[in-house]
Amino acid sequence: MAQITTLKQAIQQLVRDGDTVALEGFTHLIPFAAGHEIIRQQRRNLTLIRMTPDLIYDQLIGAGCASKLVFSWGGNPGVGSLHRLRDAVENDWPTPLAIEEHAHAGMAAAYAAGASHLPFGVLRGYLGSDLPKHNPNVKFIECPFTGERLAALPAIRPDVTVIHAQKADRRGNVLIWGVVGVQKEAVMAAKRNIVTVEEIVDHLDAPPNSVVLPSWVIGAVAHVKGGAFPSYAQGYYARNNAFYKAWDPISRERDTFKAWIDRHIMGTNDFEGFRQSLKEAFTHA
Amino acid sequence: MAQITTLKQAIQQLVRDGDTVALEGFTHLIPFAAGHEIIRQQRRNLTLIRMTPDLIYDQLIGAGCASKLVFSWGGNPGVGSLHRLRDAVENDWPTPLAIEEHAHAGMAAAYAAGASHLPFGVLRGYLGSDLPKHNPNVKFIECPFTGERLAALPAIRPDVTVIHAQKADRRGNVLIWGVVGVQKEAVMAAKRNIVTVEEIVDHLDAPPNSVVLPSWVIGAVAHVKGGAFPSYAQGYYARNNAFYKAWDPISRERDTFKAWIDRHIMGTNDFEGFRQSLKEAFTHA
Amino acid sequence: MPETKYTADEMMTVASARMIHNGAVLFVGIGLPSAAANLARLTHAPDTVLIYESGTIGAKPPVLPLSIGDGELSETADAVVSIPEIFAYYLQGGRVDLGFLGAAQIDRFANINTTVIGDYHRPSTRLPGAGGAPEIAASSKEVLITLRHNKRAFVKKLDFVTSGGHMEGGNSRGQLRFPGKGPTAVITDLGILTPDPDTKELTLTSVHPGIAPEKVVENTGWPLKLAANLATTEPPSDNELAVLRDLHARTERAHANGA
Amino acid sequence: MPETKYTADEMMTVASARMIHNGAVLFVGIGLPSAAANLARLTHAPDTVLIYESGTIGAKPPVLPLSIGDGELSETADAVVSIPEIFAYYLQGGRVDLGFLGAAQIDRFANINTTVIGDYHRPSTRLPGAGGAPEIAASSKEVLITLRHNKRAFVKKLDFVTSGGHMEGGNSRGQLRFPGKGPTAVITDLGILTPDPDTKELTLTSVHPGIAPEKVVENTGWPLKLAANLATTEPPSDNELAVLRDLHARTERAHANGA
Repeated sequence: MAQITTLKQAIQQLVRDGDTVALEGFTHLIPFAAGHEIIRQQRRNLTLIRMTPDLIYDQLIGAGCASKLVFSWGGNPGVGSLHRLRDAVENDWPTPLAIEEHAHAGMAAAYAAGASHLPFGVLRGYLGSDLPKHNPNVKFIECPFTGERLAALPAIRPDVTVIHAQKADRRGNVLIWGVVGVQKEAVMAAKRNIVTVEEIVDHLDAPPNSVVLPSWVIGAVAHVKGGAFPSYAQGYYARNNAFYKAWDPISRERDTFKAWIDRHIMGTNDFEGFRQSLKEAFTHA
Repeated sequence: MAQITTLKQAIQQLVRDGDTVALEGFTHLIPFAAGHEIIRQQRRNLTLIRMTPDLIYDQLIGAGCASKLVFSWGGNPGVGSLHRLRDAVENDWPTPLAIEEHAHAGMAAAYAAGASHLPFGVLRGYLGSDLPKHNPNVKFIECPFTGERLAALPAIRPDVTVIHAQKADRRGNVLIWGVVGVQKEAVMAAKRNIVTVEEIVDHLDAPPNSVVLPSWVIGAVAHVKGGAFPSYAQGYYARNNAFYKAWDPISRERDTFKAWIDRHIMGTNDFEGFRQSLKEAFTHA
Repeated sequence: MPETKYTADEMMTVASARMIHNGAVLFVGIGLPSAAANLARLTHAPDTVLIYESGTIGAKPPVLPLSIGDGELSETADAVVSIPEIFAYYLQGGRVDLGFLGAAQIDRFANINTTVIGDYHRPSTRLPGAGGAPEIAASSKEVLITLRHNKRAFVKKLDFVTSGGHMEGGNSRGQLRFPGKGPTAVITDLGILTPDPDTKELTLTSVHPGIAPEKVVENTGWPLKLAANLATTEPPSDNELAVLRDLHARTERAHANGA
Repeated sequence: MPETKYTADEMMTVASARMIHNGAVLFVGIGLPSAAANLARLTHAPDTVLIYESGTIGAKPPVLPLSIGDGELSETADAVVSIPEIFAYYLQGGRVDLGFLGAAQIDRFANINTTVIGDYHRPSTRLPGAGGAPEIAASSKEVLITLRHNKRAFVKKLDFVTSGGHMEGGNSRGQLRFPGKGPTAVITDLGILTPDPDTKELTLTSVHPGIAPEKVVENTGWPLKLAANLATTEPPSDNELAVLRDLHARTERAHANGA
């Protein structure tokens, strides 16, 4: 049964040093507020899983939270590289970062296997690719009926999955709509989970067959309005493309990055404070 | 791209003698009208696939359309046995019927594999059951990572899948809601498919993330109002439980069954005629 | 205290319902299990989550469904998912506390048969088959089974093992690596049987009021063991009976709709 | 006929768009492929079905998305499905006519690299990685690739094969049992290359107006073969240019929204 709590408490209770953590949201509903809170609480040695480690993981990696990254596409979408990710991989700054690299289809199958509590996922994948040469977690098996060779990956089973959703009701049932990515699978695959939401309502009013995660599969629900900024929440606010572009110069050098993190994340108490601090910086710029 | 046509034409063009045919719909949206049209057009030697072969398959089997049945639960829900199915299996009447028997979880995994164009599906299933002793299509494989023994089934890939849905738009996009069962998978797994619908509308007005089958994965769409009777179509009409109960005495003996089929299906031109004929029988009873 | 009249089926349903703790996530079969689950939901266990294999999660049907996917289930559910998802993400996903099954035959280790009586190829009675039962029996954390008690049902050897209970007894279920711990109670119209903690053999632990233990033994196809501290089941309370009868009456009215 | 001015990127986008036949089901990568696919949709191929890996099917974005899952895609799509479903049921399901990819490096058999330049563990340039590309390249019925033409991109040997094209050439792709037939054209800012029917080696079959074949050879890291009947690409029409520029202008305005 979902506990309705604050984001601070949820991260305190459910995310531990050394955990394998998945923050999912495929360009839409990226749980930025939760990522910031993990930085604020200075979690260390995390294995971070995410299909598309964009700004949120650049921030976590640059802030020294992670020792390993499992991913299938790493970039600032439409803008360029993730400089903090590259600095960690190439120069061990601020700490060394191991990587395990996949293709999207492989991670999707591995998440679905995790949600199904199967030990592995199967796909017709990685054909002709060099990825399996560098990733011992991609094996090949034979179909017991046709003999066809198929890729197999261990199921992804994070210690904690964190997502952002549009709505929860007061019992903790969660509704997501629009681009739903791999969020349902990531939640169902995890041992523990946290959902931040745009709003908590009396009744979900979910349309038939929409993506509803029932209260009793949810660990903690925290109300964080705007918690997916600068990504978007369909029906609430659009993607802030300007922030994605602004991230490139902020993150390019260690000192500008550190100054930004110190001022806007470590120097604030919560996501509301972060948004306020960002607005002030913009006004006084 | 879906062709919008009549049910008669769709069955004529897309269902052939000897085909492997799946008529799906899990208690909800069972494509009865399409089943009747297959009987009317006297298809023979079909391999019928269906998780829950209830009245619709009792009718097809009794009418002599089938030579094999693949299923996981065969009964008249809440009422009792399927007498025509039993007569075919036990007494070869009107023709011998081979059976391949599964559990629901196995057929669900095999349909999902079919939709994914994988050669096999995997599940933690059939544990401790005698079913695999009688079904060579259940094999056991080992997880390449953990060594766990898991069940594997060949993907279900019907020649034709037939379903009934609530709505299509004029381009042939299809919307289903409520209990959606395994219909999406059955359609995506099949080489050809037919969808009968309650209504054809200008715009689907589908809620976000609802079950929409895009026009270009659909073969034929036919407008058959009430085409799921005596099962139900959520938002249109309720299940006709009385008909399910009435089926038991009709189907118990060969002669009453034959008389019913001759009068109400072979003696009518289409589903509208069937409904009319049934109403007359009821009025004059 | 005035004696309340009730039927053996009512006693069985009430005794079954009482096994369900509030808040449990139930994967429910149609028929007696569904009646018991809904009785529990309408009495002592209002927060019970009912899952039917049609993909309806958190169904709160106003009447008992005749089939496993009736409109009453999807219209009152918290979520409705596809069949592949209900089996993969929910049942196999280890999220079901209690699987609740009926059966045609059961053996002393609570293995059940819903497939055939007699030879598989030339059965004397062909039953509906497995449905969701083998995986409900395997993957639910615990399993309840309810069926009427007689020698045709409680047999020494099953004609067909559809769904595994405690297999050959002892640790044989564990050795096969079933995810769930298996049947924890069998509720009949005569009493309640529970597996011995070590041998896993079904033992009569409670008889319903007015039922002699000998009658249960006579109706069991193997030499049934009786618990040392054999209890007598509490009879249905007035409230349990009233709610159950009301549910059945509503159901009958709803299902009488004509062609 | 008055000469219309256009850029090399515009020529590349227009030439790419023309490769898309009306009604084709496209699995589209972000960037140039997305621009070309939308240009096709807004000109000669209005019934083209655009699928983005975010699960948006039949997207009709009014502006070019900056990311692969922008709101413009889901709000205009015929259907929005989960990531596991778009990859399993649609792409692996064999339902995609045309995969449309960009690349950082390409070799003579149209294998592509979007992972690293240099050594995998100590790369000189770390690229974003695979994303959906390996399976788009494997499972789409045909594959189009578009990238700018220079010697750093058109290399003799890839530093890393992210996505398989025609592998070692000849029938080597077929032997590996790729479901789709692989790249059928590579569209650059200088011309169009297509695989030789037998050897599968990329051959220059068309140069864009004003581009000397020698210039294409010079910008290719292997001895590029020229087709005997080397064509010159039709320049962008006024309409193609107008629609493309209008699309880019709308996109720029939409993406300028502030913090």
